Amino acid sequence: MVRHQRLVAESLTMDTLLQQLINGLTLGAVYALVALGYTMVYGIIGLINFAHGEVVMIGTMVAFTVIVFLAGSGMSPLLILGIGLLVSVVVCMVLGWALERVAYRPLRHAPRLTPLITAIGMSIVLQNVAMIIWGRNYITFPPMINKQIYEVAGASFTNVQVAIVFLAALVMLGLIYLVHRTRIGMAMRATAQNPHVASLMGVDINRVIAMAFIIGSALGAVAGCMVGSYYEIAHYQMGFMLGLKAFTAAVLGGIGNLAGAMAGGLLLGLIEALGAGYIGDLTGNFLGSHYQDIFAFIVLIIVLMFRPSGLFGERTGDRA
Amino acid sequence: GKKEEPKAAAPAPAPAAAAPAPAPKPEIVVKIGHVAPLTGPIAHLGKDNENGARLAVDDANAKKIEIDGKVIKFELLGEDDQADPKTGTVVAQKLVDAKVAGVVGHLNSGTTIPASAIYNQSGLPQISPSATNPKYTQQGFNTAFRVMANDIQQGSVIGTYAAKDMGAKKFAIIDDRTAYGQGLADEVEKAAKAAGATVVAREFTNDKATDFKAILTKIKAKNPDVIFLGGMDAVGGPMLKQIKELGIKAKFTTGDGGCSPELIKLAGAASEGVICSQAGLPPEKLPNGQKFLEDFTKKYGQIQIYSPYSYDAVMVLVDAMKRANSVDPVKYLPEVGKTAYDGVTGKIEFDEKGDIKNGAITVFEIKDGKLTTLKSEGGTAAGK
Amino acid sequence: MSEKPLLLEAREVAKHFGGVKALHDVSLTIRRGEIYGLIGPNGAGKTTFFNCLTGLYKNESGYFIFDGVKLQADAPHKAAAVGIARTFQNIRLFGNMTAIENVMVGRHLRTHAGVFGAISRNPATRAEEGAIVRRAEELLHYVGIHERAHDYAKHLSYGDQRRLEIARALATEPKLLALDEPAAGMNGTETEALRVLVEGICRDGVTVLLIEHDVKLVMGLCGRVAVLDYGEKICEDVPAVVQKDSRVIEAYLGGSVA
Amino acid sequence: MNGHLKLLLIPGQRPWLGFLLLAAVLVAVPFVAALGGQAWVRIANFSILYIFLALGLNIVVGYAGLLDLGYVAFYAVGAYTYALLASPHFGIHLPFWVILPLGAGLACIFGVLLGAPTLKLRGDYLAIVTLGFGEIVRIFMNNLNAPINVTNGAQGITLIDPIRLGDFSFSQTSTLLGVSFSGPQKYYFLLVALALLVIVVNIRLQDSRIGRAWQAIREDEVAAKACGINTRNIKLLAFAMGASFGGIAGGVFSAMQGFVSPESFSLMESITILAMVVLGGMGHIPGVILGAVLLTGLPEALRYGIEPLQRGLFGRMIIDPESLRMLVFGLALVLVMRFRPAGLWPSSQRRRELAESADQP
Amino acid sequence: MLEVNGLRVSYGGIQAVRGITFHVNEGEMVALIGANGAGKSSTLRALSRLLDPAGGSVRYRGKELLALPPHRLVSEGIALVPEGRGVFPRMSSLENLRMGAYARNNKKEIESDLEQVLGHFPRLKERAQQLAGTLSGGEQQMLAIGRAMMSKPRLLLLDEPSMGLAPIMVQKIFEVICAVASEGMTILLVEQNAKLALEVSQRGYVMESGEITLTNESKALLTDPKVRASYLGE
Ligand SMILES: Nc1ncnc2c1ncn2[C@@H]1O[C@H](COP(=O)(O)OP(=O)(O)OP(=O)(O)O)[C@@H](O)[C@H]1O
Ligand SMILES: Nc1ncnc2c1ncn2[C@@H]1O[C@H](COP(=O)(O)OP(=O)(O)OP(=O)(O)O)[C@@H](O)[C@H]1O
Ligand SMILES: CC(C)C[C@H](N)C(=O)O
Ligand SMILES: [Mg+2]
Ligand SMILES: [Mg+2]
Repeated sequence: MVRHQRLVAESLTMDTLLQQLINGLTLGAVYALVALGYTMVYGIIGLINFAHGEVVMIGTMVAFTVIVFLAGSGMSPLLILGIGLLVSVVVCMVLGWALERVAYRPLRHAPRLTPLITAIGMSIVLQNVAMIIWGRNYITFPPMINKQIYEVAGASFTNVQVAIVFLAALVMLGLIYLVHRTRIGMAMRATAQNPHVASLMGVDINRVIAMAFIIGSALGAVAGCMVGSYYEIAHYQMGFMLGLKAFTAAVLGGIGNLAGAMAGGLLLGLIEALGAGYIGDLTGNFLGSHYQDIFAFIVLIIVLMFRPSGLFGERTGDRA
Repeated sequence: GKKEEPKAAAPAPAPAAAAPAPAPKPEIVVKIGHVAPLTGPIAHLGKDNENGARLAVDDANAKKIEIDGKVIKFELLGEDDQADPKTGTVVAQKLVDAKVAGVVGHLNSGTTIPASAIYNQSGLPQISPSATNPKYTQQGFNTAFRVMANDIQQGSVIGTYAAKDMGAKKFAIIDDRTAYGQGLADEVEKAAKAAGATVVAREFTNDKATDFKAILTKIKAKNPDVIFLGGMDAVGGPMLKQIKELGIKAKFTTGDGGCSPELIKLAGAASEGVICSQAGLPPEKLPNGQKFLEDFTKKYGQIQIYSPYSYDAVMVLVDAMKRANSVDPVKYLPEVGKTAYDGVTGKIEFDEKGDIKNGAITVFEIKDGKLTTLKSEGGTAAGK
Repeated sequence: MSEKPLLLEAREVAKHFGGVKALHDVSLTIRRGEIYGLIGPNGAGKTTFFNCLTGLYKNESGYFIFDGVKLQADAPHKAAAVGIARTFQNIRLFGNMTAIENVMVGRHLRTHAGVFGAISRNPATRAEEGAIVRRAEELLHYVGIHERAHDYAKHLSYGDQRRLEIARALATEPKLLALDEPAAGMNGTETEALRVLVEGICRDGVTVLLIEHDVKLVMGLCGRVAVLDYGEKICEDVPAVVQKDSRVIEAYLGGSVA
Repeated sequence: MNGHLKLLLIPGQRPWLGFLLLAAVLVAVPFVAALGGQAWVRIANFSILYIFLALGLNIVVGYAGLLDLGYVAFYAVGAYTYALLASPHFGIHLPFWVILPLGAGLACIFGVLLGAPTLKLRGDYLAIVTLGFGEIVRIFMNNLNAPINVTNGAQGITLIDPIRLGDFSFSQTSTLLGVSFSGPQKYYFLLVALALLVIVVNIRLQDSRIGRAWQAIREDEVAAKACGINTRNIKLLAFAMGASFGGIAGGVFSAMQGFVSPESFSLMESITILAMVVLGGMGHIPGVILGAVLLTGLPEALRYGIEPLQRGLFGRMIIDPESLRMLVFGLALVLVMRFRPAGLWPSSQRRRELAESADQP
Repeated sequence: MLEVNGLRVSYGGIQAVRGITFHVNEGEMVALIGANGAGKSSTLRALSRLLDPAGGSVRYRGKELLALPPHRLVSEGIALVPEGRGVFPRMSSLENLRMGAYARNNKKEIESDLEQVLGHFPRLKERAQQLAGTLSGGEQQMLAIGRAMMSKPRLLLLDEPSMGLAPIMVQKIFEVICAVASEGMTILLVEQNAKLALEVSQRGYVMESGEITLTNESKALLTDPKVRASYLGE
């Protein structure tokens, strides 16, 4: 009993809490970046693009390949990273465009679940293509960046983490600007709500939908590069879990809502970190970190019970 | 005609094998089945196993082994069970249908166990190179064997090593909630406690995770002397890096799943000083070990983890056939139980359940990016 | 007229959407057997009143007394159960079901077969199913679209869809039938046919609450009319009086009465 | 074709001949399959098990229109119920005719429990929550080995009793009337019987008051409510019905495999079952059956076919057969949906809906 | 300005429009009336490329319209107020109006047009920030008309603009329609309120079961006994 209390006290110290918050924030930012891509596509055609996780994976793989290729070239590491990111963004944009063109566009008028199955099919295809190209083994990121470790109040974090959080915020703000303040953004929203009427207004809906896929995939590539440089590991199946988490995050925030995706991602990251970090002690080790994924889902369920369309849920605009 | 009547009818449906004396055929084909996941998250391990078995088959063929007066050409029938228990039984049946003489596999306990019932019914010897769940050999099947130490055997060695030899008093134990990680970690916990150490943290992750900072932070607060991971190298690699980033000082230990060159590749510099265990003896101590290493690397690249064991598993089957002077499962199965074979992983003998007898466990330390032998426990003759 | 017993009494019903006062303490009474009109400019709160009455929205204050009992209309199916049926301003049929199936769904409330009945197809279930079909056919006849019984609802023309909605509503055996702009999108001739139908429904003992912008129809059909404007009842009387009310003319009718 | 199957399966209709034919085919399958090896009998068995599961899910997704990505949870509940009550794990060995209904009942309760908080959710929100429930159940199965060992965690439960009637055990080969039946062949007949049951239930539910209510909810929930349908109860009913089928399927799976572990109940399994429903033709029983058979059979057929195919095309193996196998599988999903968006064998109604929505504003 | 020749529309197997031919002259207001299901909306949908007609040709200012992708129509000066309004439900009223001007570039002009439209419909000004999906039926109708006007069309296709509007609003809307018509906008008007439609238009066509059965000056149609019996409810 006494020992138990002492253990609780140990894990409740400020620096541990701070560390867990940092952990959660970074993880959350990663989820958020992937979730933004999900939401982008969902927002416009209401499709849960299950293949988005695979786009992220391809993004990571391409970046790794380019970076490994250039690693010996004597260029400055930052330049190499930049090129890696760029190539991966371009490849993913093309991939996103192709996905939309080949797999989803023909299904615009199909029953709701049809594109969902296509998405699952595409996800299997992409995984196996990646397996054929990059092999079954785990791939490591060449140590390009000098990981700087900073210590603040007993908690530590790296420059990569800072970059991830910063980038996620930047990307989200950029997207919100794009969607809510620009002409193409307005066209996207209009297309999402009523594509036929949108085309009456002069919106080329094919172009707009393709754009959403391309932007979403570019985001996927950025996310992939971030994930890659943070964890320094890649595998052809990495996209699935990541995609699932991001999808959860997107729904938590209110799928289709950009700020929601961001909030959902961060929240999910924090829940996981704090859940894994504290639930064990709080429940006298009755529940432990093995229930980490459950916390996320339970929070999700509770949130949705009270806000059926997520935290930032799209205002519905439905009425009888 | 009716098909399969296991056991009783076994002599008849092994035509490839039987076809007694008269025809002085120079060569007959004997199929050996191999099953592992070749797709899915641990496909890299599956392929590794298959490559090990393939190398063994090639080596055996090169020796032009003669059994019952005929030159035997071995053929490997590789199947993919996707690490899915259901698929595992289907491919097991497929191998039975194909009249293989024996099976090496499966890789995971989750598929090995349900499949073992099918092999058992057909009287086919099955040797798993990597399934370590103790239950596999506890089902009472006379057909089930493994050339790898089970979780209990290995867990107690590495746990005791950490507590005694490394002098760790406070343990943090993490497992990946797979059958393997969970089983091994539980055994380590037992061994550590038995050796008088305390477990200050018991944390969990999953085999697809890449972010361990939350549990590591928690562990850091408990200030353990050693962290044990029951899990695979793909989990261990990133985990080690994160341990470093968080400034945790504890020593890192793990079992065979993480005791691989792959871990060194994935963790880079962070893998320095890791202590880990493998079943069997270190290759350099074994006459054939080094050669296997070279041959394998030349042909298939780096070893992942279990290919030496699948190599041995094939060789054990071949050896039993030789001794029985028959490729008929009914005839040579009893000989498998009596195996005493010097493999690339050490001396292989089976106990009455089919587990490796007094299987050696070797403890390694990663030094200068290489697995360096610290100590071997158990193991008979060949090693010591 | 006033001897007829009360069927519905709305007391100070209020409903807000953010800053918008869609209904502001609206009270009105409807008597058994009458056709009661509810009119008012666009956005006055008429549909909102329907939605509160039928439990689709929850009113913030006020309440309804229906047939002597206070409505616990927190769920639409309960409102339907006590005998309030409605149609929708934007037609809401089950588009991919046939006309007769739509009406059969309306019978759900008054029938009972459950899972075990469905699976076992026992005589009671079969009898009930037969009765459902027969009643649905009758109702399609009644509203005059029986030839289209086996067409998908979404293939019916606008006017027929409106009729089908009425038939579906009648299938729930309502005491009060609430119609939200049934004549919208109908031309003069079709509206006339609708008038005959609604009169018939009323004659057969169902009280009707009617929202309509076709003034001629409202004035011709309704015994009494209430006028809403900006969520408030500004007038309630017989049509002849309402038509002359200056506030009504200003807010709703405008210069020329159609 | 569609009509045919219906005629065949609805008792009270005339064509006995067709009935007999179908029966003959059904009886012949395990023996014909056995010619290709017992593995094919096992594949046939899994196909039927998936028909069972897919038809159960069809009630939820196809009839009531509720997108459920966690269906595997009920399958798991059934499987574990059987495993725990008929294995050395607790040393309990109840007979199957006690456990299967128990498993169905338990799964049914789970269905209601899981369904209840999700009722207000629309479409994809429902999907993610059910997905979450599926994962929660799996995670619990995976972790309930401590503090009290209930499920034996990831190690799973071994030595589960086969289905046994007296001393007639389903797991062994035995000879009946001069014909020898292998274990899988016996399970085949059991599964067929169960599948026929679920087919009849499906058909009868579809054409009933309840079935209409489900369809109404699917079409327009608000209007359905206004028609007096208690949408909450009706939805829960769909969950409960679907779940109990999942529960039975789980029990049979347990018995057939003799081993269960949580990895059999992953999210991918739910997705596969959903894919069967959609790919076959949602809401249409023959379509769903076709979908289940195809998606179980295709990967296995590819296992046999991909290598010869590749050799035939290129003269040698260019790509690992197993990478290609899954690749082809994924492509097949995409292509089927591309060219048959309403599924391979949709009901005539759905095909029509689709044809129209294509040119509708 | 608009010449329609042998236009056909079918849904699945059902023929909704069976080869109709008509025209609209520059600056003219033409009414298209007919019973429910006659095919009026289908005609407008085909003209505005919301659906692909099964056959026929549509020439607009000398160009073949059917060859253009739908989103180019608006820059050609064609706007539609669709049946059922088709507002963007999750955009505010204001955003809906701005969407109307999507294809235009001159910001200043757009702003002044916006003021003008809001001036016509003060109700929309009150509801400017409300999501269009939650507007009342009549409010949505005003929004749809306002939105079409925001594109500054040369040819305005109106599908039952009076549906669901209070009498006072019907008056108002027809005043607006007449006003823009007098400024030179060409209008094709589909209306159930046949009397009103014929009163404000110059010419009219009567549609029955997918075919045009009658055409004349509107005034003449108003007095046509057949029209009176079938469409005016007399
Ligand atoms: N869900 C909602 N959210 C926000 N505002 C709403 C909502 N529903 C209705 N309103 C507002 O409430 C007011 C009343 O709407 P209601 O639909 O009741 O009008 P109505 O009298 O039926 O008008 P109409 O004749 O045009 O159909 C309108 O201004 C409308 O914008
Ligand atoms: N999406 C559709 N699918 C199938 N049939 C349709 C569809 N839309 C319209 N129809 C059919 O086409 C015919 C013409 O319909 P349309 O909507 O053009 O008539 P309308 O003249 O506009 O009638 P209303 O005055 O009721 O609006 C009708 O018979 C209708 O049932
Ligand atoms: C590859 C490993 C995870 C296999 C493990 N040893 C098992 O028993 O399942
Ligand atoms: Mg209204
Ligand atoms: Mg119309």
